[in-house]
Amino acid sequence: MAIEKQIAHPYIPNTVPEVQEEMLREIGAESIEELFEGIPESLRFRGKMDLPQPLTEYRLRQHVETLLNKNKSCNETVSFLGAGCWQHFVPAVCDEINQRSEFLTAYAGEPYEDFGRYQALFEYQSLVAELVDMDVVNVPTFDWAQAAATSLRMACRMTERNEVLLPKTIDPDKYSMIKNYCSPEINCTLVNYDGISGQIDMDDLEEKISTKTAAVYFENPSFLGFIEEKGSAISELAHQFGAISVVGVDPSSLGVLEPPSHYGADIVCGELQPLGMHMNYGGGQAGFIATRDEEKFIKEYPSRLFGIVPTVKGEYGFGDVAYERTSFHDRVNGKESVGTQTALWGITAGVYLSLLGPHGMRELGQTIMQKSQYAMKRLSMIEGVTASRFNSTNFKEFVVDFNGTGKKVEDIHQALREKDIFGGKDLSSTFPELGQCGLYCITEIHTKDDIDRLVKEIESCTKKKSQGKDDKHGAS
Amino acid sequence: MAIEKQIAHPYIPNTVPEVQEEMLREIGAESIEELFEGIPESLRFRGKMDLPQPLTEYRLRQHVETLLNKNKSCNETVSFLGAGCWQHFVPAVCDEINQRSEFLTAYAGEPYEDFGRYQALFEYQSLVAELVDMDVVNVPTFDWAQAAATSLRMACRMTERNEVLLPKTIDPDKYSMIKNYCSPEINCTLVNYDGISGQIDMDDLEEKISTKTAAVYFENPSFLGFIEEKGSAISELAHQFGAISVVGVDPSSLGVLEPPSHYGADIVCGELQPLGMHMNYGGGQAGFIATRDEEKFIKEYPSRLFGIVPTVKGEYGFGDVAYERTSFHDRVNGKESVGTQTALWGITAGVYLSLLGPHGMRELGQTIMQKSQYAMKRLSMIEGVTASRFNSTNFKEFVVDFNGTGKKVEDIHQALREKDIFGGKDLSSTFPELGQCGLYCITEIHTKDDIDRLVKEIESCTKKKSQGKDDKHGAS
Amino acid sequence: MAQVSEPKLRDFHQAKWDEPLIFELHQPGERGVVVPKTEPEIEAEIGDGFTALPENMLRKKEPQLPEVSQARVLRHYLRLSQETLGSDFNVEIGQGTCTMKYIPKVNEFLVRNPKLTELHPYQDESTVQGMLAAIYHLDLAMREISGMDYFSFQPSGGTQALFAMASIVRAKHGATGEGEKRDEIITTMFSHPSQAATAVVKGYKIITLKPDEDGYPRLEDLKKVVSDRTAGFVVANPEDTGIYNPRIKEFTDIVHKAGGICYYDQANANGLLGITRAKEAGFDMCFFNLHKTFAAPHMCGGPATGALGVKDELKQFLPGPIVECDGEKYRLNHQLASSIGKVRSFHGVPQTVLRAYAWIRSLGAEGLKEVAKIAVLNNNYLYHKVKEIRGASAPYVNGGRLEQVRYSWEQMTEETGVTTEDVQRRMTDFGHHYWTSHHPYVVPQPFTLEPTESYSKEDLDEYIAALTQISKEAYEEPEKVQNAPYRSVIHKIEEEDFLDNPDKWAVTWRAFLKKHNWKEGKVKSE
Amino acid sequence: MAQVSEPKLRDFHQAKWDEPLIFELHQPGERGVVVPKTEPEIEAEIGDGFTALPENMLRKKEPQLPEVSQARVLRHYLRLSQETLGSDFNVEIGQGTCTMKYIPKVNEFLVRNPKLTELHPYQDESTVQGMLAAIYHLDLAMREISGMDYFSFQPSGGTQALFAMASIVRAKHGATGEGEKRDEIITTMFSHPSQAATAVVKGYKIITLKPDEDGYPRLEDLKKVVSDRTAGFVVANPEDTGIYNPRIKEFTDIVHKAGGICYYDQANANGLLGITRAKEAGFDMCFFNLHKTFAAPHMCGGPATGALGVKDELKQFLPGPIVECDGEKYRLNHQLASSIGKVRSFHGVPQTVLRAYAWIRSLGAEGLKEVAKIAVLNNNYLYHKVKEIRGASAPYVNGGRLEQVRYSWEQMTEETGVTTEDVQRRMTDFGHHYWTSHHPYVVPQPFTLEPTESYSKEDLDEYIAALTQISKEAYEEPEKVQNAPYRSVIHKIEEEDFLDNPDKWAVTWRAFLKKHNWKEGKVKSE
Ligand SMILES: Cc1ncc(COP(=O)(O)O)c(C=O)c1O
Ligand SMILES: Cc1ncc(COP(=O)(O)O)c(C=O)c1O
Repeated sequence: MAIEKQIAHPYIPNTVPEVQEEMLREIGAESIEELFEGIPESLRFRGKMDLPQPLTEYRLRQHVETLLNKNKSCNETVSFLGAGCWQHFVPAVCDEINQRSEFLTAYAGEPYEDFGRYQALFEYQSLVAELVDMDVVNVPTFDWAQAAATSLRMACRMTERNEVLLPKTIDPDKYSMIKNYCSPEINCTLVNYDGISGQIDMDDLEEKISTKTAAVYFENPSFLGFIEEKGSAISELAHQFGAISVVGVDPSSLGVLEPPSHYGADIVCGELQPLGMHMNYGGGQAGFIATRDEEKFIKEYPSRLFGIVPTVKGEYGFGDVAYERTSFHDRVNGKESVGTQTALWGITAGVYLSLLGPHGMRELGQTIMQKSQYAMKRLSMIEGVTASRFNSTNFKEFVVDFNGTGKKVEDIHQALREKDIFGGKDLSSTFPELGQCGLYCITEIHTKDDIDRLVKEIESCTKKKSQGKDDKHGAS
Repeated sequence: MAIEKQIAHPYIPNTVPEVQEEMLREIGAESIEELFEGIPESLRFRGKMDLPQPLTEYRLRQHVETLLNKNKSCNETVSFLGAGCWQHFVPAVCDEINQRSEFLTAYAGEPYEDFGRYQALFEYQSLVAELVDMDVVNVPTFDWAQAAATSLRMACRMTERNEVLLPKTIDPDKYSMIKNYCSPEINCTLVNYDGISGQIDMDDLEEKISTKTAAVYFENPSFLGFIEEKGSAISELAHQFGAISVVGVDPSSLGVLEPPSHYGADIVCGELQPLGMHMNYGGGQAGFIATRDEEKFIKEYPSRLFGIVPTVKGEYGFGDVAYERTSFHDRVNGKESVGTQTALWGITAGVYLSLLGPHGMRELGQTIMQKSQYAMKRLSMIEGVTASRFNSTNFKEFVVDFNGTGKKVEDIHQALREKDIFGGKDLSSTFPELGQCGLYCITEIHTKDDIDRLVKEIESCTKKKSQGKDDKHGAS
Repeated sequence: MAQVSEPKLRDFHQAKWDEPLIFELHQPGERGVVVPKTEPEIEAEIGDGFTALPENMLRKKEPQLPEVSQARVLRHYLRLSQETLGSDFNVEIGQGTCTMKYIPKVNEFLVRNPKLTELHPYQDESTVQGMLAAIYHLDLAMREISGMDYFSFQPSGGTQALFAMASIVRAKHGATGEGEKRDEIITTMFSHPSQAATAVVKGYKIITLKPDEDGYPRLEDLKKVVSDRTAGFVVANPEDTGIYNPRIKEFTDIVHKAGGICYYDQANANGLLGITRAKEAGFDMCFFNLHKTFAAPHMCGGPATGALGVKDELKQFLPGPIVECDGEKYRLNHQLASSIGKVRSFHGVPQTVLRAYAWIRSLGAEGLKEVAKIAVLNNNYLYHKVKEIRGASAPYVNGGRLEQVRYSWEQMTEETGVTTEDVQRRMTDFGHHYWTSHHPYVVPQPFTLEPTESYSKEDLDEYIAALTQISKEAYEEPEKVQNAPYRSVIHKIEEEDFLDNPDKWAVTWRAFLKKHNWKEGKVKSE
Repeated sequence: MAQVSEPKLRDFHQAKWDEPLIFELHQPGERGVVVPKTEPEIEAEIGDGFTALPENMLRKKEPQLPEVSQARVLRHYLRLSQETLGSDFNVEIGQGTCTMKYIPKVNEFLVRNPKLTELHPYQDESTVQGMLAAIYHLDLAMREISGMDYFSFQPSGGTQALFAMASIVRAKHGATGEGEKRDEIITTMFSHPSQAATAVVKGYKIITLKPDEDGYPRLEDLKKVVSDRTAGFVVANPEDTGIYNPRIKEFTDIVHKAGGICYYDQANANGLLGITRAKEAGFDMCFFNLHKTFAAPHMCGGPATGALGVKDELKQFLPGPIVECDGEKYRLNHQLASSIGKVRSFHGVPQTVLRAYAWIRSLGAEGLKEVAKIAVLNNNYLYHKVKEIRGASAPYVNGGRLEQVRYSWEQMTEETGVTTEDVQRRMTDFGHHYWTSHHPYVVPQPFTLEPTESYSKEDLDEYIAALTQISKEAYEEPEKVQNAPYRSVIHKIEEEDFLDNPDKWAVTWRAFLKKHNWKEGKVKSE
């Protein structure tokens, strides 16, 4: 039945009755209904789905735009939210490439008719490899959390052990994902952090590590923004116990920070979203895993790994390296599982790195360090406010401690929102031991004005309200 | 000198000093400066242009978006503006195609490497040809006004005469363009219209037409929105005097209105903007010209005309028909001039017509007729308001007569604007004989709600203010 | 008006740009963009930003990324895009099981709106009401389509949805103390590899039901394997064969009786919309791939969404947060009692959620049903035609296919030596994509076609004509097929050893440079 | 890191889709979109909308447009797009005189903003302040670049700007009563055809100055032809040859002395930005093509902008309205005393104005000068290299070229019979575009190259390598060049008679159907 009178739906050419008849004739069926005979009547849905009336294209667009207009986006405000999803400069070329019809709608093609996709993903792998200074990088995973979880499972398989250690400063959401992905076979244990610096508590680590430990995982920068300085020591310790050092990294730092492979990491993983993806309400995430080019590592990847292979004419061709590892090849004995992941973001990250080059990545990192240090310095001048809460060096994010203001983060953020400022992530429920703290993010997109405005508004709302409070309760 | 330190500008690869040196060595020059030696010092500009500092991509985007945010667009309001540029439904596929890098950046290629562009423009010509039911259509001109002006010059060349007649209801801006394009060699004369119906005054036409008349030009719908009904009579009269009947047409009407070729038009021209172009503050305009497939017509086109031509393998090829006409071929004796016109809009119009097909065009026309009749009916119910001012049938636009309200159009529109409604074009200065009238436009995109809101707000502002007026002046 | 009546064998050649790798475009000093800079005032106050950094953490050797101007980067990737055969460009019916349907362009414009792209997932709920509304209303629509009670859009892909469902199975049995005991998950042979693979990740043993001679899983087999060790039953229906198991309700009943949970792989539900639902077939959970049935694009392989629906009693296990509505305001419910925890960061892939929402809004209830009907009509037409091609067959039951079929060239391979991989490469020469099968490789010389509702009869005829031509070639000049392609970006790949030999494989350019000195087609001998 | 050192001869093939004409895709009943509908309430009140229409005006026979589904329309045009070699895809230095430079992608995203696309040209000024500001600030920048006093962006292309300038010349002399008398416009041989052609439209006689043996127009010739009949002098400098006339100020002085107006065709000013200006050379008016020098895309040939600048005393003749600013608010000035009237509807092509504005903002004063310097460096490098190719030459003065050169294959054609048109087709096989010349055809076997600042040395070397290869082929196997192309969408076009014979030409599909019954390469014999 056509949707409107006898008129074919624009998306469904064979709604045309004459064509249907011709096709049915070929098939030798009387009606389309007949083709569903294999589904017993008892299972047939004979009701009518309660869905709104269909919209024409113009009205659909109006409707959805009206919906979206109810959102307030980060480029209509100044946002200091980070915590795993960051507002960065996205070069227009990245959007142009990932909006190309070809890349947008390709899927599981072969290296022949989808050659460009293979080359682009091979290049992506190669570019990230330079950034982390390792020889193997996978086709992207769902996100950093998934990359970390898979890295840990790889480590368990390689060591044939089933305990992993992670820092207590990890993003609780990421940890919940890792835990679920590891359970029931792998035990996850958190290692304490130093209350002053935030750094991993080496004593606690030494206490918890053992010959049962498959992997020690830590991040740089950490979830709370500071740089974990003792990478070498941690990796060495892990290696002493025959464990694998897994480091999660924000690649936007790698123009200025040492890559984890230089301080002993065996597996490096991280988040690609900073490399050319819009935040998309969290839809821009994609993860990567990198290792050395050793068979024992490669064999444990669940992901696709595109490698170069010559054609009969000596052209570059591409193909799946060690495909037999994958669940596509063996669904029970393959390594974990593979399916639709985040390939378009991999291609985009490749475009991004091609555009920035080494200088761009260095400038990016430096700009972020300068601006975030400026912000910390200025915020710390506000009475009762300390940034950062920890005395380590930070990259991009830092913990702003509001405890001294007597205010709740929630209230401060509410006040900021009224001034079109989105404060950082409220940590009071996820890191209760920190009291009233927020995780703030400064990237290259922030201006001095943005930061000064933030400082001014925090100053005014922490002051104003404390007066209000004083008024109510009398002099304190 | 590089823009920032030694760093190459992203748009200028050879800013790199080493490459410059290598190239200069090849050339045998000492410096780039040396290459400018041919320009005498007296002509060298040695000052510094007073231009703002360059912006990085992100800041540029912020800057321009901040600028544009000062605009209020027609999809944030309800607009009833038309008058030569109309708000229609633009299918997403039109945008996708005209944003494709290939079409966006191609230019003057040959039928080999730019084959797709030739085919797309040939198809465009062919699709418009169906709409107007004529066998020849050109690659688009700048806009309707240009198409009309060129049509008239074509007529003058064909008839070897130099007088043309046009209706007094023509858009004054279009007329100013035509006049300038025709002067000094061609005389333009306006023919009166009937005060009641708006139709061309046949008596006046008969009086003004003569054997010196090269062409009679009229439009359907006319600029003031009504349908010119006596097309056949006008064309016949023109033919009697050996003149050419030139008709301008809004193609969005041609799913329901007879094409001018059916009532005697020899040359048909019009505006393509309704066929898939956003308004773009007037940047969506493009004109077309159509004629019969007779040598005498073809030879007078200044435009490129793409025709089919076989290849050695029997493939469809394309090429320029009768290229020698053009100023590209002969700059003094060619027909008028040709250059960069509006090819991308031609391609887009082709996409649009392919998407709508005959049914879509019919529905489009019908919807517009229904909605605009509804609007006229409802507006006319407002005290002191008449729509349309003329008693002919209208298509899409109509003249709303506010004379009975005692208000100025200007003030009514100001009041509407405060309610986020853009009233139609104020005609009070361009058609002073009509007094306080506005040209209103209703297309398929308007909803009943939009129209009802308009009616309500006009009602309220014409009433409210007349009360205010009454108050001031006492009872009248 | 003219009309092509003869099925077309396209005289095709893919764009071939002979484009170097991006690293080969390196020109020291060039650059593609300049990032926003630090203001001089900040620099004056803070310095270079590195003083605070421990010396050991400052990168010493810059990453060996190429330096390339913006236009050249753009040109490079644009050329690669033309060398990629997106489904917008071809009659993409060769990628069976993946429901390659038309991706409405209007939806793509909708998701480019900065009111979506520039949202941060931790923004206050009051600032994202529009997006939450879209998520919520898609949830409502999905409930109608499936009969389930709640949906989560967090899983970013079918595989992650299957993993989430396996996690819920484990959590649910864990909650009742049966977690240890129930350690088996039952599936069928023609199900997607991710069904088994994700259950294995969750620590389950897999039991696979084999098809009978007609391609149906046997009820008797299920009865034999079901026990108090049964944690769950996961199945697609129809399976990769396109065969619908009419006794499915009996299957789910048996599993339920044994205390197991039944979950339904509806990655591809294209033949079922408005026809039959997960609920009536007795499932406790199901998922839909929004990037298949619901017209979100595949994007070279994600990001995507596996929309996960559960019955009421399993809601508490969902990965959170889920969107709720009090009739006016939308909010995020983070308080799911026994949530398995997140499976993907934040809220999944909201762009794809919006696309699916828009697609449903463009079709309505009747339209969705029309999709199913035409998808099945198209498939049966194709099925009828492909079976007529010399050397091709469709194993198992004759007839009874819904939206797709797994075919076989077994006979042709036996008679000519031409394999399904050869056909695959040769199809490229006609501008077509063609896929064989994933694990398990039960059907010999397989190929899997799924025409969806998006293709016209003429499109199908064109595809059939190409298959017919290749069959003809296989019988007449098999080497022609075996040495294909000729009209693609590259020629036939030769040394598969490059992919499986650790001394030769190269997953990155730097690894390649270390292992090979390959120029002009010469490979460095190790 | 590796780097390509050898200039590359690309193993190219263009996408070839063998795509029918859109009419051949007609399938009755299909459709591509549904337009917004009339609400039932309106229909109930108004009826079908046709009752009011005079019977003779109702269309009886529907237009014979094809009926095609949305996906198929999209697929069709996407395929055609791949069959088009946009400048984003190639080393587009072969389109001399057109300044094919890099089109920054960011600017394309800016012009897709609904705050521009959805503006109506008659909106109240208060609602378009942002757009007016952009226009105004581009005007200010253009003044700096040219030394002129006011700009109008109404002309949509260089040709229309030239027409507007010829109109101003006429209006100006008309205003002083000299309109009838001054009926001649002087130009030079190597100027763009539109200079003469548009002056002819305005009723002028054209006097053309021939180049001397070095390619310069002769001052003595000018002196001979200038008189009280001289209305104006229009010239490009440098001309199509890339040769800059250093005595230009003497030319304009002479014309001024005779009472003529001097107007400058700066369509392409790429080698002059920040180097030399119209003002100092004595011009009264000039125009820039924003789609050339200022990085707006060419869009297959428009829409575009010829930014028209005038000295103060000519302001009153400009096509209106122009944008003015009182320091705070922007307004449209419609009251130009002696305006020639509009030349293009509304305000020209504002998207292109915005692009040019953005481009200038991304470069600044120094950046613009850098553009000129690199454009000239690139051209001189190319010039040096092309002259070394066997059979190629660059007529006229040795050296002294700015941003482009018109070359000649005269020698090669004499020696091998291979013409510049043959080379043009053969260049296609290497993925390059190559253009010959427009009228006047003074240089034999011409080709015109303009490398702009956007291409790297490596790009130029690649283009040179292709020319060198073709020259080699011409001398060794001329038919190979003469029968080209082989790697394009189509092969060599054969029957030029189809283009010039009224019985055979077909500008539309319907005309084609009437005249030919061409299938399988057979042409109906007339
Ligand atoms: C039946 C079935 N299940 C699961 C999947 C896996 O989905 P995804 O690729 O999104 O991980 C697919 C995809 O091919 C499928 O067809
Ligand atoms: C010197 C010169 N003048 C005028 C023009 C005409 O410009 P347009 O093509 O925009 O009409 C051109 C374009 O090629 C040109 O190069």
